[in-house]
Amino acid sequence: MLLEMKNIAVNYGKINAIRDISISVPTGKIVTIIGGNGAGKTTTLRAMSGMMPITSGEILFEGKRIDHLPAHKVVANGIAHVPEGRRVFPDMTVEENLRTGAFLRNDKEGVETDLEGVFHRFPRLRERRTQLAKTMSGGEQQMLAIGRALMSKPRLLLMDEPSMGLAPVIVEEIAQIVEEINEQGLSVVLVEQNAELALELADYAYVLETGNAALEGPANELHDNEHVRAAYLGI
Amino acid sequence: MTNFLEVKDLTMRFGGLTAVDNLSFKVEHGTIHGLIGPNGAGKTTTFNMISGFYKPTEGQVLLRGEDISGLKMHEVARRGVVRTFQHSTLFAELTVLENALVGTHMPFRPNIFAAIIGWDAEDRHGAEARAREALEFFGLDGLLSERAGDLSHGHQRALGMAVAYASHPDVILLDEPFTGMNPEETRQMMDLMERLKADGITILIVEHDMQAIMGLCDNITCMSFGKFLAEGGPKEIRNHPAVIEAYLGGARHVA
Amino acid sequence: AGDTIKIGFLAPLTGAVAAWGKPGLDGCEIWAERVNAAGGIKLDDGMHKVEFVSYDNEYDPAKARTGATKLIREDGVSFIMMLGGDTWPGVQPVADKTGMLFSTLLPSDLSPDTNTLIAPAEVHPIYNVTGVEWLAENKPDLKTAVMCAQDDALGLPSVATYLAAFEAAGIEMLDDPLLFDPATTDFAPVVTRLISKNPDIVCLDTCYSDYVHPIAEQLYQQGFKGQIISCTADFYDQMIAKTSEEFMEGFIFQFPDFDDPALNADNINFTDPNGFYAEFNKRHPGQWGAVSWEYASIMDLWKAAAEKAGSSDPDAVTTAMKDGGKGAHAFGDAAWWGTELFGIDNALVGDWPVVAIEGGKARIKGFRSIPDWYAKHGDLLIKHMKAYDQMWDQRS
Amino acid sequence: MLELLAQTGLNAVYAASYISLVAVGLVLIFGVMGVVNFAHGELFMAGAYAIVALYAKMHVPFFVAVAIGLVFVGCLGLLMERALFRPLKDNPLGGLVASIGFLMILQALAVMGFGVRMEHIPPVTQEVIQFSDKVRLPVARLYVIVASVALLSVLWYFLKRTKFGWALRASAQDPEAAALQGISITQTAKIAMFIGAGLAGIAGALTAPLVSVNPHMGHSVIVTAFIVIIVGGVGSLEGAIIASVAYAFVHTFVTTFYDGVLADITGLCLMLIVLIVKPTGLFGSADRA
Amino acid sequence: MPKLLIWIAVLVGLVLLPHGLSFSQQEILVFLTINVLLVASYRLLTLTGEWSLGHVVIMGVGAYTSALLTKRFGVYVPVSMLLGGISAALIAVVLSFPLFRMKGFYFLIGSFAAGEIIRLLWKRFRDPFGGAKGIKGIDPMPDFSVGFYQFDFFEPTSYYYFAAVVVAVCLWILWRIEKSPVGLTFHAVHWQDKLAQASGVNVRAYRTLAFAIASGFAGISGALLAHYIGTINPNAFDIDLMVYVLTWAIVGGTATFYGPILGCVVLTVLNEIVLRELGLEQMRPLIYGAIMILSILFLPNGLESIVQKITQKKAANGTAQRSPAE
Ligand SMILES: Nc1ncnc2c1ncn2[C@@H]1O[C@H](COP(=O)(O)OP(=O)(O)OP(=O)(O)O)[C@@H](O)[C@H]1O
Ligand SMILES: Nc1ncnc2c1ncn2[C@@H]1O[C@H](COP(=O)(O)OP(=O)(O)OP(=O)(O)O)[C@@H](O)[C@H]1O
Ligand SMILES: [Mg+2]
Ligand SMILES: [Mg+2]
Repeated sequence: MLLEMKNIAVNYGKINAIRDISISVPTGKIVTIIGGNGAGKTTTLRAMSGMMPITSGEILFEGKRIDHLPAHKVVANGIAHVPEGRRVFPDMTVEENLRTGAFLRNDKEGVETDLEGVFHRFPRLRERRTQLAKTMSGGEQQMLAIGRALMSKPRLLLMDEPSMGLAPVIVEEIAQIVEEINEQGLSVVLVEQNAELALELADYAYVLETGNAALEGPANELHDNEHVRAAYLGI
Repeated sequence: MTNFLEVKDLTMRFGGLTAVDNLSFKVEHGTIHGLIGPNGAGKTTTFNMISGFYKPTEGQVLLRGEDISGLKMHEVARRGVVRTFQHSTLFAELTVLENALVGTHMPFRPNIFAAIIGWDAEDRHGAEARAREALEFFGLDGLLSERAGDLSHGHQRALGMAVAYASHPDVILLDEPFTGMNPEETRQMMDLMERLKADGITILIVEHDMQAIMGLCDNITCMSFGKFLAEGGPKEIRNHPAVIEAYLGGARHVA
Repeated sequence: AGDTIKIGFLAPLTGAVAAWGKPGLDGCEIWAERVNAAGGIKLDDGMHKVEFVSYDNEYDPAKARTGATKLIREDGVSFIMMLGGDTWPGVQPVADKTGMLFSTLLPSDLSPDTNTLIAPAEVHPIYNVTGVEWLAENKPDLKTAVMCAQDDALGLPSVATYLAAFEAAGIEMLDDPLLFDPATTDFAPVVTRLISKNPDIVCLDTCYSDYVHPIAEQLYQQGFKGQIISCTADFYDQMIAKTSEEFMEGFIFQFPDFDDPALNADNINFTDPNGFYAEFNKRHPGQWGAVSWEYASIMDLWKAAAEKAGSSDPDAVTTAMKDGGKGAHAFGDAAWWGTELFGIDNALVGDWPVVAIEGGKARIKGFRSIPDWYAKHGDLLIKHMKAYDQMWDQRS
Repeated sequence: MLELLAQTGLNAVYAASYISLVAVGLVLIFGVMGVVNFAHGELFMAGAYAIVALYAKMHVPFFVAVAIGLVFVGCLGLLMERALFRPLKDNPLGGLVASIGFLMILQALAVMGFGVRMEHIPPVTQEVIQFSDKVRLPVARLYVIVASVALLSVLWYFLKRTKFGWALRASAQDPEAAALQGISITQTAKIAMFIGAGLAGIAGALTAPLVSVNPHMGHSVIVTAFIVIIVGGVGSLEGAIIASVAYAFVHTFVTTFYDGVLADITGLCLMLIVLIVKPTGLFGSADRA
Repeated sequence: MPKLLIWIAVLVGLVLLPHGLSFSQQEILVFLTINVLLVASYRLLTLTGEWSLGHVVIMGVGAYTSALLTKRFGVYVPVSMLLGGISAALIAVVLSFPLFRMKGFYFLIGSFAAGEIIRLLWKRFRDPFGGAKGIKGIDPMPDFSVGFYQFDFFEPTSYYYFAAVVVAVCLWILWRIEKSPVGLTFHAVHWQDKLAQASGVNVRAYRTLAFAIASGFAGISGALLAHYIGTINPNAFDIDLMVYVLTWAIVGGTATFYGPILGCVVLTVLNEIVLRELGLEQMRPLIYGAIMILSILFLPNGLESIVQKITQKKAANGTAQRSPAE
């Protein structure tokens, strides 16, 4: 197991955002979390990357506890997070944003190669490498946020609704990226509203409902599950 | 009525970058019109120009033949063109009802002197009735005194539209109303839009969810790199080679 | 022994103007200890101890009004000493209603509207004429001058006074007085402008020590070698340290150190100036200045009047104090004076010392009579005061 | 006349030097912490009092005293970060109020420790560089100029060329997103507060022998600093430095050729004009919809 | 009817209040009453999300206008007070042209600069403003009798009754405005000016309106002050007082109408009465600073949050956070 979350609960003030959730991410696999609005998907990811203090439970990364660590130390273990709402650095250029993603890396050449790789995947970003991030369009910022996460060369990638606001062609590109990096041995946790896409990409899936894990199982099994089909696939 | 809302030779430049380039299209009254295009094509920028948030570098926006380009946002709104925003933009600290009440600003323009001495009771009742009506329309009547910022994502999007609807608009501009919604919610929202249309409201919509666009729109304009690319009904657009090439792709994951 | 006599001290003790109040209160405490140790104040009904009741007015007229009310109506003081200035007009209605006797350090507060306000310690800025007069007599080859001042209620009347004094002495002003904002900290530009005219004399007006020091330092560093005249030179030893003994030699100002032997002369009415000075410096090292003794000197005057009247009643003390139109000023006999300038004879005016720095030490060069100067040149003073809107009837 | 211009120019360079030290510190704190540090002038004052205590009273060598002053005031900055700004990080107005409270405390402590009157500091050096009879630069002022240029250059390098600088910029723009890139935001906050406060402290320490040191000396400094960072565009270091130079020159020349009060009015009007023409200052940038 | 009973009790309390106080406390009560209006008007401005540092200078505009009108033209004092308020509002409208191009921190400092320029003008033009010394001998409110009560406006109690009635009327108007659709629009402009614009709100006009109304009431409070102490000068309206107003508002809390008023009353009583009575006169800045820090650390939502907890009633308008200064 690369990452293990055991019986996690998280509160915002008095509100229980998630109550008792356990999630395991095996090395080299893609795990997806689906669920309705406010089910707690974002909160779960935030707890994983240390952005949200947990109230109970424990989180292990490669067997080491990381739940008490501040976000920047969690990330240093090799976790990258594409946050909800993009959160690009507004007053940095596209290229600076991408380089910030490689903040903890010291291999200069590797960084240049990866930068080239991101530009290759998203030619738009190369065109606009000196444009300030805040003036980019919604979808362009989303590409930038994904590119930035890739720049840290993570072992585990957390993606919060990466397809949001992207044109269908780019959504395909994202799907391809996820598959490719997964082939290179990277593990991915994918949170998606586009459940169809998510279940197709993932190996294993969790369904959250109001702060609890309602269902879990291999992705293709859940894809055929009655309840999932009705509630999340719109079939 | 033809030439209800017309965009004519619209151009927007940011420094050396031309975000919208000589774009023209027409929106018929009482229809749902889609505006699609790859990321960064200039859709939001076009919206910003129509709604008066940006002043176009060149070109015109004609509403019933009147040039409204360059007017301030509230002036455009008072001519009946109301917009929502790409992200959930609400009065987060106000209650749901209060949000909708702000939406009734145009039909029931408050008067400060009347308000102080209490001679505006009629207007206040009218505004509240209208606000409740709009909230009910979007199924938010059970949440009147919730803080808007505490609502779930879907409810927030609905509230955003209720605020727009409360002002009796002629045209609503919707920027990606379906982001962050699951298929079920999307479908409910589509129904509401159909009802708006039945009410005689014209809708101009930007969205990347093809299921919604194709299901809703009477007419679709596709743009790319700031320029007009194609226009037509959902069928034509779905099969338009240039649109597929620039935007839809193999459409493996889109309905 | 009877009840303790309470004296009100209503001045800024905190905030930016505290330097004009706090050292005065410190001086008064020493004064009270000494008087009480000597038995107190002798009135008709016996000996009374004195005690100061202070109220921090933060240099705000509204708080001064509150403070005056408290001191009079709740604490039952017999006399109130104030710094004056901005705070006086707030207190004035209280003074008018209650008839309480008040003193101020700033005679520009005086007006015929209130006859219970006196300015017995100093007639700022009129005494500045004595320094200019002395200079003209003793260094007749100094012919030209320039001046700078902070643009506030203390600076402007002082500018008018110096202009009158220079005109009376036949010294030519090379430039209009240079006004600077009270918040100024860097004086290099001011000094550059001043000495660009190559004056014989640079006049620092009534600059506070926070300005006098950096200005003197800049004059030194920018190569000025002429005469300097200033109203005050508190901590002049530090100025010498920052410049040189040679540069400061002959610097003229108006406030002697109280260890000056000339103050032991018989005509001086301040009790034991040397001892007072030593005691103050022991308790509050580095805080001595004009304010330190002025409030205490007013108390000397008040005590004498109260003992003469045999009562601490404000009316009786006032009558005794102004008896015959004469009074005992710290620097000698003086007269109640001021109708032409203030509309009322409530300022105590007499001789004033001219002080020069010689060999690194302030020395009184002589006492000069302010009324004598005024008799000769009063019209000039009034002319310049009018030009700066400083006459009592010009104040809005 | 030429000499007068030259001397006034030198005066302006000195003014620009210490103003930019203070202003850059303020910008840095605002940028990273997101709070308006009203106590910045009092940090300047604390630097000056460090010199009073160490150099004037305890006779520590001047530059040693300056270095200690820098560290001392830097630590005051750390204290503010830990005790005030960190607990109030979601509450910028709260931070502002807390900094006002801190200002009052620092002033009161100075009064309690040193009295209300001005302090005296023996001159560090009385040497003067003479360019001509009327054009002179006191070496004590040269120290300030040199220190300012040196410190700001080092800071410039630090911010633009090192990872720390990168981290500061990132956490100024979005602290949470910065944490996700592996940047410790408490670390950057501490560094920013230390440097920002330290710069104010060293400006106070270096200029202490040249100005009147009193508990209220911070007031005029912070007013100037506010004007400068607004003209430059809040959050912009370049802007702060350029605006400091512009303000110092305008103020100095108007003082010398007209008068000091007019110079203040000119400075304020200049600022309003810049803001009317460009409401985000010279180097500030507007946000997108 | 318990609500009516409460209001009657409050009224009786306010009428009896000065009789339980010492003379100097009565004086403080007068200034407190005036400051309550000042801080309540400040809150109206903050409703639209802008924090100004020029508010007390605007108050000064009202004070100067009213003082000059009575002194120069013999205008009847209550009329000149009203005119003082109106002129403060007009000045605010003029200032709004440059200032409302700015937002957030820029507005904060821009308003400070505008205020400083006005103050420098007062100092610079000795005629008619009296320069740095300001104006003194301002006509007091003329005494009069209402049959059962003889007003002698030198007496703090009399002036307190007068000021309290004026302030109460002003507060009532401010309250009515806040609770009206106009007030709601102010809130809306604060939280999302873009969306408000899209709803047809002329944001610029509303911000100006709030600024003008707030300034008008500040002007009235200035006039009330001027005709009581009889003197005003530029220093009385400097940043120090502004900082107090700001801290009253924030320490009190700005989510409710009464929050800033509560802050003003509590902090004034602490600073002017409690600390002085305790003999800590010269320590006040130190203690006051500490109180400010502690209250903001431990009551981040202001003193009003205590009241809210006690009454267990959520205030009508968003209880939670205060506005960020952006
Ligand atoms: N900052 C916050 N303060 C208070 N409550 C919050 C906050 N953020 C989220 N919540 C609450 O926590 C719960 C879980 O929210 P979360 O954002 O994790 O849901 P989600 O599954 O990501 O939903 P979505 O699909 O809308 O993104 C919701 O009930 C939400 O209202
Ligand atoms: N203020 C600006 N300065 C410079 N470039 C800008 C600015 N605003 C927008 N752009 C650029 O203009 C182009 C059009 O942007 P716009 O936001 O209109 O795209 P969009 O079609 O809405 O895209 P998306 O679907 O991703 O939201 C983008 O490439 C964007 O980077
Ligand atoms: Mg989410
Ligand atoms: Mg867009």
